[in-house]
Amino acid sequence: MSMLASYLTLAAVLFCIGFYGVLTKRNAIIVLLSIELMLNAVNLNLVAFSKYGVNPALTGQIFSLFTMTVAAAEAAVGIAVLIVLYRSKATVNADEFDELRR
Amino acid sequence: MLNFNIDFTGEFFAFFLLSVCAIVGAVLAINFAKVVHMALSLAFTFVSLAGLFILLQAEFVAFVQVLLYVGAVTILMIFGIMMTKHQDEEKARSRPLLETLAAIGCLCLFGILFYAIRAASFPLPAAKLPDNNTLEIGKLLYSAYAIPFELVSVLLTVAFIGAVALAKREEEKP
Amino acid sequence: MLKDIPVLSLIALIPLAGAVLLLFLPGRRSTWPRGVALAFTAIPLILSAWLFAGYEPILGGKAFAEHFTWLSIPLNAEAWGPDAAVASYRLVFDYRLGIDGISLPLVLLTGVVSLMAAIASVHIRKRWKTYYALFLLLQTGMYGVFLARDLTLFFIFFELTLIPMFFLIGIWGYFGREKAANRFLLYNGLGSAFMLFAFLILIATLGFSAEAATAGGNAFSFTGDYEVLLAHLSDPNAPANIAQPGNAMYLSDSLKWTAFVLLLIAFGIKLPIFPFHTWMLKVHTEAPPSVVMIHSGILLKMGVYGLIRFGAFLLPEQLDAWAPVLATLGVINILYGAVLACAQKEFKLVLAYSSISHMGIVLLGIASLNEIGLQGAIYQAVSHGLISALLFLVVGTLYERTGTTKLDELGGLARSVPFTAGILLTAGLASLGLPGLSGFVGEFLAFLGLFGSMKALTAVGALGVLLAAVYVLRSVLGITFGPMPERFIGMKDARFVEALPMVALAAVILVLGVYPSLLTDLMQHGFDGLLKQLSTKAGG
Amino acid sequence: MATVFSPYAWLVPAFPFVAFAVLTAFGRSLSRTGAWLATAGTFLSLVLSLVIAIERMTGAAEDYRGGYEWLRIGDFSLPFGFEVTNLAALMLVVVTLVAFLVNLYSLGYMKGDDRISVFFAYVSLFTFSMLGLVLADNLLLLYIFWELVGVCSFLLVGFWYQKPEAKAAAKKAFIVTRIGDIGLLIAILLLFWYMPDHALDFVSLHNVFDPQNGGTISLGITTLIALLIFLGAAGKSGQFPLHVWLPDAMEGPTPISALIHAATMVAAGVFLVVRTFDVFEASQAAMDTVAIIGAFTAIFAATIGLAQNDIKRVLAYSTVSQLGYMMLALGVGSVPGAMFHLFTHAFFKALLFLGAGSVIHAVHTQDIREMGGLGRRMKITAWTFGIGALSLSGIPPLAGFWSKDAILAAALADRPWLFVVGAIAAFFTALYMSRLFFLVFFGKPRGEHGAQAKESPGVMTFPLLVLAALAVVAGFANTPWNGWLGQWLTGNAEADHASALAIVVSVAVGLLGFYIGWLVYVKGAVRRDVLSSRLPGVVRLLERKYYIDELYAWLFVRPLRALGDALTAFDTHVVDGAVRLVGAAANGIGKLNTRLQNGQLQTYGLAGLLALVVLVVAIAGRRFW
Repeated sequence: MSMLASYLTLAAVLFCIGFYGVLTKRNAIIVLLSIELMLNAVNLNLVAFSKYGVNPALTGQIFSLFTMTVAAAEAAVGIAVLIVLYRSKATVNADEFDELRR
Repeated sequence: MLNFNIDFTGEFFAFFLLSVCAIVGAVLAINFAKVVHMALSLAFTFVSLAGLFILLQAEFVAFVQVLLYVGAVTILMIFGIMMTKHQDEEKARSRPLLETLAAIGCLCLFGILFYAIRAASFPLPAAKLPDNNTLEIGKLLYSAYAIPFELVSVLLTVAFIGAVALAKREEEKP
Repeated sequence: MLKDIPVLSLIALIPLAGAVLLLFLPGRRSTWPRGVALAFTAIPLILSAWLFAGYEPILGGKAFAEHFTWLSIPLNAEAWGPDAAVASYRLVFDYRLGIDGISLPLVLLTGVVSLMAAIASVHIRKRWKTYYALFLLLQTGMYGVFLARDLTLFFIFFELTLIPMFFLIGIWGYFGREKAANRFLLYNGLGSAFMLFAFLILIATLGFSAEAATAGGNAFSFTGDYEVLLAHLSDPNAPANIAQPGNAMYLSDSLKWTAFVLLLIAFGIKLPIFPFHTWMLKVHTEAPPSVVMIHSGILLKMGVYGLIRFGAFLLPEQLDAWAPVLATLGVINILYGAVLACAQKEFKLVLAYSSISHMGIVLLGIASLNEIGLQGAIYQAVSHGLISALLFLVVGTLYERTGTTKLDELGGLARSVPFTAGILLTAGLASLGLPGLSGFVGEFLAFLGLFGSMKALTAVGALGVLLAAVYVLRSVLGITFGPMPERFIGMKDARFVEALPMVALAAVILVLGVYPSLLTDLMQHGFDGLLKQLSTKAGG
Repeated sequence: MATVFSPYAWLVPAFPFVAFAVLTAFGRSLSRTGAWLATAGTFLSLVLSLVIAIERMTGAAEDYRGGYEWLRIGDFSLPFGFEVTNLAALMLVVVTLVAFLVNLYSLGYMKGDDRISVFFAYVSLFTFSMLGLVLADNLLLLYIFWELVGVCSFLLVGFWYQKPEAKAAAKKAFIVTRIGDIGLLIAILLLFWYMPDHALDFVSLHNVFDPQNGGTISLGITTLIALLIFLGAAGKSGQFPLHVWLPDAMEGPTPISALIHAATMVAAGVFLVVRTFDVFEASQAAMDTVAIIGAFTAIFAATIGLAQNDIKRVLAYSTVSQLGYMMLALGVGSVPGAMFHLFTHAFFKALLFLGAGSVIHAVHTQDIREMGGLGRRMKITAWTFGIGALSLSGIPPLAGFWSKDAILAAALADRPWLFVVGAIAAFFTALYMSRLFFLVFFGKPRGEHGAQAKESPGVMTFPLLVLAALAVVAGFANTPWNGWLGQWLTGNAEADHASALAIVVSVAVGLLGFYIGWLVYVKGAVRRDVLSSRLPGVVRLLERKYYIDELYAWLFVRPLRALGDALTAFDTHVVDGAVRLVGAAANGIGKLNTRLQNGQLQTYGLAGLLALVVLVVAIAGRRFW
């Protein structure tokens, strides 16, 4: 048994915590951050497989780099959207954004 | 059952320490009352993860992790917090049903994932990663992954322009 | 000459043409729509009468059959495995119309009742054009149901009756009309879903056939053609009858049972069989009388027809095995309906429950599975159609004048409207099975048929005849006899346009009661195939 | 001599039918002409019936049959036809004669009614149906006419439909007889499936149940069939326990009571048993039942008749009692006795009813306590009524004596204890008839109308005279020393039951009954209330007709009503409730889903997460079972 299982378990824990945060946190910024946490858990998986996978290769690491880049872009746009929302509704509480119902 | 059959090597100790840090950071982030504290404890998790990346022989990724997450994303978030009216504290109006269900769902999901991990058998790696993998990554990025790399840069540009366009205060119409 | 024109298609589609024509005519006043509707309702009746005259029971109406392929959808051959010898799989929809001793009486019934209902539609006070267009559309559906000889086609026509009916109830009904219409649609939609499921089972098994080999290999097709299904049913070499592992087309016993129970529920809702009857009560009380004439007179009979046509002919063993169940359901229907009819305070509800009771007799006839009982079932269906149409016609006429159908608000009408009261009494007597009127013949034949196999059940069911006397007399005498309330003084008796369909229906009821051979002669060879199949199954 | 007229027997019912059709179609415009038309139609029938009867009496004893196929299903066919036998010929004469006289009478009686044409249409329809019943050559056709006469009876009982009592009586008449009809119907079904070739005609019945080729149908089934037929007959003929409708049926016009509820239709039950007598003969149990029910009904109804105060009801119970006699006769195996009594009873009971009608016409009440002293004012009515009453009481040499004597003699020969019952019933008969007669026609007028009462017009008294004559002479058709009628009917000279004891006893009880009546109601030797003061319970029991109606109401009507209400509740709450529950469930799920759609992303995410978990568990979990 290699360390792979341990890394994967850790990633699963982080992913679930992140998911929980996404589902329950009121503050939209924390929700965004929780999403980053989930993405990080995925990155951990990718990198762990890159080392301990059947065919170790750098592809996993490169993938994680791309993920991070996209995550950065997402964070930037997310914050921008939040600020716009904040301007119109004067709150960043996720449970007060119910535009989807309208 | 939880017999991981682990060799108590140095790598293991490092892993153990770092993973405890990561989990503690994440759990604290969920439980803190103040938004800034949450953001900071998540930053702590990100740093721990960077350590784990180093353990996994991904020094470049670890570097990017620190640079991007700790340096950029967290700071961005903190700016976001500053720019919005945050009541600092999570308000008392809790949603017990949602939280309970979310906890149950996440625990179930973790259970499933854990079961899958435990059930799967991982063959030993056939080869080792090249030692100088930062160099190798660089080579790969500019050869095999050149087009995705360029696309990502375009994406980033678009994202930043978009962010600016979105966040820019619209001029009041007369 | 009769053989040269597609008379069946004409019967089924002329009302549709009328409906289309109506769309181009002015609908400000009732004259035009009414005229057109009457004309286009009368033509199919005349054609059916012509059919009646030219029908020969021995031929079983083969002379009139119409058939061509309507749609042929190629199926993906690869899905069936890499068999090089297979050239094509096709799903074929046929347009097949036919007539035999079972459907012809019902077609005639449809013609008569529709025309009478059209004449009786004078009570309709608004939106004539829409009303008559829907009315004609409904007729196309009904004729189609009785004429179609293809499962898919039958289903389409069956559904076609639902839509106009929904609007007819929902727009022109009484106070609870929307609810009644909804309930009607929901129940019948559910029934149709069951029916479709059963039909798909049958098409996928019995409907599978290998056509002649072509240059590219074998050609296979799925079809809902009723004649093909019947042929496959008795053909031991048909794929549906070969129990072989890997034969996906094998119609196993469990599949047959599934299909049978589905069909029983589907047509049981329509019939209606207890406990699926509550929708009918709403329709009977809320729909306008002319629509109830159609509904009680014809639409319920589609359930009877479907049960015999598909339940009995395609799944005879299942029906045979379940005959006691059907008979028990029939007896429950008879007694339950009758007892409830005795307790109602609203005349339309009395009639609704009496319909349930009478349809129980139809079930008894079907359950008998001999020629007498089956003919009795059809006869009873036709006769109940006529009688209930007449009764609702009278109800409509009375409601026009008194503004109520509550039994305790009515009374003594024999004095103020003697003609209508007389017709009501006649219809009531027909309904309780007075010999000399058509109701008796159907009842008698159904009981006679079932008595051959299930004596005790029949005897219990015969109690329904007694209860029929109780509820009919209670309600009819309650309306017509007794002292007349003052507010009914000076009421006018039925106008000519109301009296005409009353007299016509009463005359048909009388003629069928005095000379039943008129109808039974038509059915003479209608059940030959089924009975032969049952006897060979029993023998072998 | 060849049968010349019998092939045209179908014309006998045809005349009244034509009259009915014409009256129904043009009735309103015809009014009184229509009434005459109906009478004329019946008269033609009468003439033809007489011709046929005479033809048959003079030798041509061949039974005639004719008909057509009514219904054909596969291999079965149900033919309809008519059959002229001596029995049928006799019944034809009885029916047409009484019908004609009643028609004539009604011309006077119904004069003022504005629905006179409807009345005559109904009467014509009834006459047609009754004649058809008589001529029917098979059980099914008989059943059809059987129901038709029932309907006519119903229509005529409810003729004055505005009276709530008439409405109730009509309903009761129809429903109670229907109970019997269902018995008959089931008997027909049984016969259809057990008879060889599904034959239902009387000739086949006769052949199959003939003791010589017995065993075709097992004894149990035979008994069942016989009892079911008897149930039908009991319904129609007002035998206990289905007698309750007949007295109530007196709400109809009096001529109708005479025609339908005394002379013809109620006798149809007896006729039916006679027609299917072979079935009964094959089963001793059935015979016993018929005899016992008959005897019981005879004495039971006679006792009720003692305590009634409505002139027509007394006669009605008398009819029930006399029909019981006929059944008793059949039960002891004497077809001639039954038919003979039917024959004579038709005349004298019709006479009594028409006489009662004449009285009612004059005094406008039916309560005998308000009559009295009418004998001086209505001589013809009084005399003819007296003849009828004596005939019914069995005073020789009137018709009733001979027929009753025949029955009692047969009973004595077969089962003496039935003879005793019959004799007691005969005593009661004489008693209530004398009570009725003396109360109505003797003494002083007690009602306000009694003093001004006038004799009825000739059109009403003529039938009375004819019937009175018949009530005198009809008995000589079959005297103990001249069994002509019995021989003619059954075809074989039956062993004569004539017995001196029977004659003596029947004369004695008849005279005794009449004498006591005279003592009480004319001479006043015994106070009238002697019985009611001594035994109030018994009198009350008789006045209330043994509480049978109340018992039935308690036993059948109320449970049915309660069951109906209970099932209504079941239907609306359980059956429909289940439907509504399904609807409500769908609605509830919809509501729940609406709550889920609160527009918050986190809720959606949660739903997604839970769904994912469920999905994974469902897919991955499959390997565990």
